[in-house]
Amino acid sequence: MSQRIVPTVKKRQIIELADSGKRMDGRTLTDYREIKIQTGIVDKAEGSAMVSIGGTKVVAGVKFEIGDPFPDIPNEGVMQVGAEFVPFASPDFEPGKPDEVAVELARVVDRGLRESKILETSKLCLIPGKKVWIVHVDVYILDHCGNLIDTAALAALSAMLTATMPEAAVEGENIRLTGNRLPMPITGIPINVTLAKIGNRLFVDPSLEEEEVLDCRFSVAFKENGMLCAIQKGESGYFTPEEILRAVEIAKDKSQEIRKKVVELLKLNDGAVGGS
Amino acid sequence: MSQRIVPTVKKRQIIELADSGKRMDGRTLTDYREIKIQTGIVDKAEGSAMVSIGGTKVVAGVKFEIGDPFPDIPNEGVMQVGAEFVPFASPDFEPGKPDEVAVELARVVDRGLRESKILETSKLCLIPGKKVWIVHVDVYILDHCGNLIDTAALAALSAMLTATMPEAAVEGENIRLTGNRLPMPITGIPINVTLAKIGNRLFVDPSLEEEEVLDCRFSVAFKENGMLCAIQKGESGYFTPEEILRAVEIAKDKSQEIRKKVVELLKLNDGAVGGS
Amino acid sequence: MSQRIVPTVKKRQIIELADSGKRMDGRTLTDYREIKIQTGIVDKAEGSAMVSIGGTKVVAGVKFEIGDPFPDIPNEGVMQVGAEFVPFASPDFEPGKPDEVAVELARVVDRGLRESKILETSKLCLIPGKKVWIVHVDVYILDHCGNLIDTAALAALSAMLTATMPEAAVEGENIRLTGNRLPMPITGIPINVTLAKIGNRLFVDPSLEEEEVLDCRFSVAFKENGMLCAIQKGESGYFTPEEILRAVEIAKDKSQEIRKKVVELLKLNDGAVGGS
Amino acid sequence: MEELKTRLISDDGIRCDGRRLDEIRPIKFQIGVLNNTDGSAYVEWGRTKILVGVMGPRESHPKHLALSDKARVEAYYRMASFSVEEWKSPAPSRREVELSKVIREALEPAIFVELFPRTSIDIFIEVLQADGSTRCASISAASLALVDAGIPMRDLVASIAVGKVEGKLVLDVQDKEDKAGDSDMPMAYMPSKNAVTLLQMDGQITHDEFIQSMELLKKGCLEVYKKQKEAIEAHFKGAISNVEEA
Amino acid sequence: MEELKTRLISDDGIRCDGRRLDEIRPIKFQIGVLNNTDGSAYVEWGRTKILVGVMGPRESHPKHLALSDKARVEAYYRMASFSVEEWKSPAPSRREVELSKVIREALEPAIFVELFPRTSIDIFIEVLQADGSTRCASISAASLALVDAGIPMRDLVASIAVGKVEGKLVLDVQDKEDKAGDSDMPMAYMPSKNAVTLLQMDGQITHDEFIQSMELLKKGCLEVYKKQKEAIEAHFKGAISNVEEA
Amino acid sequence: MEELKTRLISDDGIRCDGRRLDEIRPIKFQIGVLNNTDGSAYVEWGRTKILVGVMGPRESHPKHLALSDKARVEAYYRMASFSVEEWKSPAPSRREVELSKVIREALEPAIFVELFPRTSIDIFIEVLQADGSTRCASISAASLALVDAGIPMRDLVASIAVGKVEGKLVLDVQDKEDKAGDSDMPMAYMPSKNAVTLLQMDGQITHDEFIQSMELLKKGCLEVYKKQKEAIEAHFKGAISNVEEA
Repeated sequence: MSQRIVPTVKKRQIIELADSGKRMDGRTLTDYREIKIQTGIVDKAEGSAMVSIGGTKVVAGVKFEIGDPFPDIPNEGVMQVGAEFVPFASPDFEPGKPDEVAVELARVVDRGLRESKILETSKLCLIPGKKVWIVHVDVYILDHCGNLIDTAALAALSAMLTATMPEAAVEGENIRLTGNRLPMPITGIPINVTLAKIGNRLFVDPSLEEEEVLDCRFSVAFKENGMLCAIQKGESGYFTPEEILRAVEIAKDKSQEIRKKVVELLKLNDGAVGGS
Repeated sequence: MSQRIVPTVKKRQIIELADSGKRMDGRTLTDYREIKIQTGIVDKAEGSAMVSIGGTKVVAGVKFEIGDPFPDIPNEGVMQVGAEFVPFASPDFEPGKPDEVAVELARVVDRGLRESKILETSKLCLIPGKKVWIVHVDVYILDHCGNLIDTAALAALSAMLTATMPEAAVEGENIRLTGNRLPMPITGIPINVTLAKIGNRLFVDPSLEEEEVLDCRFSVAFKENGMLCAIQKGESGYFTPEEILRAVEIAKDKSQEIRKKVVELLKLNDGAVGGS
Repeated sequence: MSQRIVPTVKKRQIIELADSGKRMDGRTLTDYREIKIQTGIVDKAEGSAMVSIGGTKVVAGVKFEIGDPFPDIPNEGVMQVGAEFVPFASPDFEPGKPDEVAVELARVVDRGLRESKILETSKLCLIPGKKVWIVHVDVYILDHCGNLIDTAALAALSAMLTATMPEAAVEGENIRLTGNRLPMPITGIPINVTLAKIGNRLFVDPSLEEEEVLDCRFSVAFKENGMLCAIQKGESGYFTPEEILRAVEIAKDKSQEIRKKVVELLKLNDGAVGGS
Repeated sequence: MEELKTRLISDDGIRCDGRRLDEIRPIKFQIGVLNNTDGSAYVEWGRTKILVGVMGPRESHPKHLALSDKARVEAYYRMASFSVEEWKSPAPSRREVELSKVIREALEPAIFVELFPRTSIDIFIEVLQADGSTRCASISAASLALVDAGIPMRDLVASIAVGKVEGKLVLDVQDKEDKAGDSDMPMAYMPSKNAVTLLQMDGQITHDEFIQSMELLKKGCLEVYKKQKEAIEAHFKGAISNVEEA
Repeated sequence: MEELKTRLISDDGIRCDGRRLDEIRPIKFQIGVLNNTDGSAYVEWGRTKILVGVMGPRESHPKHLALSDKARVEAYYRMASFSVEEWKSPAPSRREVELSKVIREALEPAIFVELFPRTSIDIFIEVLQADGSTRCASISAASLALVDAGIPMRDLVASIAVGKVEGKLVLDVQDKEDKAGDSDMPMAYMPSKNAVTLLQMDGQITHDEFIQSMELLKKGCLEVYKKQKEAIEAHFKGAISNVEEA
Repeated sequence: MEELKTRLISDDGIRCDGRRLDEIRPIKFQIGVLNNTDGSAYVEWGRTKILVGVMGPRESHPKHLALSDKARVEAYYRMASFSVEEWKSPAPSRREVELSKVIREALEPAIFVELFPRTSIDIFIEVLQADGSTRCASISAASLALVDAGIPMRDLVASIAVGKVEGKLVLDVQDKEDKAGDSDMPMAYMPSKNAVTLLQMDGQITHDEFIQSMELLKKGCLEVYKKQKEAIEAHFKGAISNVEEA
């Protein structure tokens, strides 16, 4: 049976330190850890990115596959987001265990991309009603040092933004790949920001030791135009409505800061992709 | 390890009481508990019914889906029966565990419907050899207080008898739903009757406490014309051939009694559906 | 937790006996146990064989099914090899447990057949790019007394060599079975030979008690022209390169001996099938 | 398809089912509806119909999952195969797995879990018919099932969703509004603790709309809360009159 | 398809394989055919071929499944992928799961399970070729494998099926008759105890036909029982002569 | 497809990527790259990219799998869904199951397992990009991850493959050569023990070619071994300079 004595002591320390605006690793309550983005690391994928936030590391890959459309949207391509926890990412992951945490992570990353409507799925149709491109976006958690959601969302986004798509020539019922690459039909840079509540304080970008003692978690994604496009409260604590309003305020600022960083790191032409 | 001391005492009581023709809940050996049928409770389904026998409660739903025919009967629709144990139905059900009891239940309910040939599957063909209606009949066990087979069979039957089917217009290879509803191509009211053997006595419609001490179980389905259309002996005891002949006699009478009740409760036009 | 005291004693005995060129069951180090092959035992299969090597017994069956080709080889049939451990074959097998040993066995048997290219898959095409024959070759381990790989490989081979294939008449998109049988498009008799290393000695065709104490295992398949067509080292010990060269020498001789036996037992026309 | 093109909100702010923008659907809770559970509840929420059964506190199984300092709470949200437009396979979907998790996390803060170390409390939810807001209806009904099981609670958890339809915020979205709408934002709330235990959002809203939504959600949760309390009162009055009859 | 239209029973009551209506197929039992089991048997029943191996009584695994007052009996009925007309996936089908259950329930009443508390007796059945009546053949052969394992039995369980083909009741249906026929009714029976341990029926028969079927089934089971006893005798004679040779 | 018809080896024995027949690809090992493992390594081997993490020795879970006289070693070889030409489902394929087994058997002889009874050593391998010889790269990198975990080793295990392409034996086959080639023969080897811990072969080669291949494989393994040692040296030099800096 799990023991919770150490976390209780740790929690007290974290809260006390926060009273003077500090954190165990020296950050302020609203600081992110260092963010690194490396794209194109898997050249067999149509897009890929290795992203780290502090010690947390996630790799994402984008692959195209020809498949069937959904019957209710016969002329649109399909985006499928998956999340896998590589067992070496944390001593707590067991190989092969289906995990609600992985399912939630995949679905939160999915919603951040999907609801912001950055992918023009109508441009992924090959033969209307019959064949479309399936875009697989898979994130692999390689190192878990806290804040998986933001890291995974950023990895998926970076892989998508730097992906290209295969050109297909459609003649009747036949689909032939020309070998050329086309730009991804993508616009926008939705950014997810996660905060943890510990005691009655909010911590941006929680570290693993903060996550071990948190009360609950709040994630919100913003589009470049300031629209909110996904929210997820997590874990078995609660927020007051006032705390949530405050969390959204903080996250809005942080999302702009990170978006700037992404534009810079990915050398995005600000006008072409997701002009803010 | 399971303990069987209480059941032994209970079994003796049940047998002694049966010697004077009585049961723990006041019934005679051939009485059913109260039967209730409520249809149309899930209006998103093509047919549905909530059936209770005493405290045992089962909900059944019928859904139509377009699918492929079996290669050996290319011009006939397909009926698929499933059974799910909702974990709140009994403290003994575990969520997600595949269970031979559920499989047996589904297959016995299936045989009762299938072998009585009440569904004219030839009327469920859309494009011969290519597309047919798949009729899903799923029973969900909501409360297990004994005699799941009869309750589930009655729920499935009631949902089927009160279902309608979608009208489809077939033009070449295209299938278009008109939005109209057609009557189900169904005739007949097969009724399943279950008896338990405890000691050397037969108990119609066993309750949960009777099931906990039974030697074995016998289920037989009768059509309205008196034909037997399915038999299943269950559990690890035995019947003498004479006991089985007697069980069939009793079940034949009970099946007529219950059929009358079904006709009455479902307000069936006795001539149109399953005239006896 | 597993105990290894008995094996240690047994291992010493086996090694000491081997010093005088003998084995527990009276064989020399290079003797196979008795090999028996019985074909056609399952006449519902297109080919079948029951093979025993000593007490180890494996049944293999070949079944034809119409299916889709792989996209990258659209005009070739598909061979699929499976291996199942029937739980009565050994007290150590548990029913339903997916097992890396079964997966390895199936893949080693598969490679022995596939890499020797005995099956002309181009003759298994029905409608180019659309429909081909899928040839299922399944081996069932019935009795495990050591050397499953050689026994399973021999069973699969014997079933394949004595199989016939259904004649199909293709008219446009329609495939009709004529009811006639055609010879299998097969040539060649690849033979797999397995040796165990115990101490620093090599034992051909290890028995179960030898397998329980072996350091490692070496399997190599030879074609009738002397080509090597598959190798698999197994278990957590090691060979020196010199031991491997010696094992290959021994296996080459043994493969010829066994091939002769197969030709004799299956009454193969040496010229038609796999002339050496 | 044609149906979706017709407007969902009339010029005088009346929705397709006759409700005002901030009006919730008819909600009917029933407590103590199952025989084999420690507590149960049934809810009809518009056309949405859900059964909830609670088992526990009881011995954890397998034992190594037990927690030394509190009860282990699990929720299992499942949809019947016939509960939705298209037949659904009974195998749990990823959506059902995620909803089970957020529903558990919405309910656990309300339970005095520290009173029952080493035990399990299992909340089984079966959606018989789904017409939008099934997670809200599940959480609200599960609160009542927990009360029925005699499990000490900090407060009831009331839950409702706000959507944005044709540019307007509407309370308690039904399926048709959800599919045609621009966003869906469910919240779970313990009024007496001012505690938000679930908050999710799909779609796109402005910061201002978010702030307004939070207000509307609180109002809606209070209405649900009122109905929950009425259901409890009715149930216990029934229980007392049963005692008197005996 | 054409084949099915030809009559399966001639005017003088001879079936398509030359048998009379109440005649069983050639049945050949063999006992003690496997090396790694506690008991085993093989049966060829017409074209049907089945191997049965028994392991136990042995320690239950996992332990919490053990029963305090008797042995836990499990049966595993499986069909080889090549045993039927169409290739069958090795994953157990729902039919195999149900048959495993009814076969276990047919055999358990014959075993003195109360002599072996806390142990398991596992009966593994592998159908190598299926040509009708595989459950009957499995039960009959498994009885012999249990005897071979030295497990004390109340009686042998003999099993056979009656079908209705072209309006006539026929004993021991083979596959072709089963598929074209109107019903299939397998029974398992311990003759010396007058105990029916399995009874199932698919299809449609009248009450009178049911009564006649029961008689025919008893007759058939007695014939199988005789062959079972002969197989035991032959096996133990063999065993004794082996001893004498040693 | 056209590409495959072009020759893979030029007249002067130069391969399609510019290598000589017995030349290995650029290999870059990195040790200690992960934060949550006991040991880790990353390898870029041509275009092949693999991460390995080692957990252990640690308590076996579940406990009944523990061995009384040695550590239990497990390897998990997995390919990322985007690591190959066609998207791959994350569910482990039969190929991944077999490779996990042979990789474990290639590494276990190098580990002093008898020093850690009742514990588990888990080796997790994630292939980020596959361009041939992934099992060789995995084994070679896993050796370094084991060293990084401080697990006592008899020797490093170095691994490489020989293929037969257009009639010639070539060292360290890449994907294009593997697919067009006639055979693939990977070996794992502990040079200081002269111990072959993995040997597999697909395809067809003569006995003479087999003997030559063994020589070529030993040569190749020695080159990999050299690179492994350099990586260790670089890593520990780094570690020492880190200490000095502190």
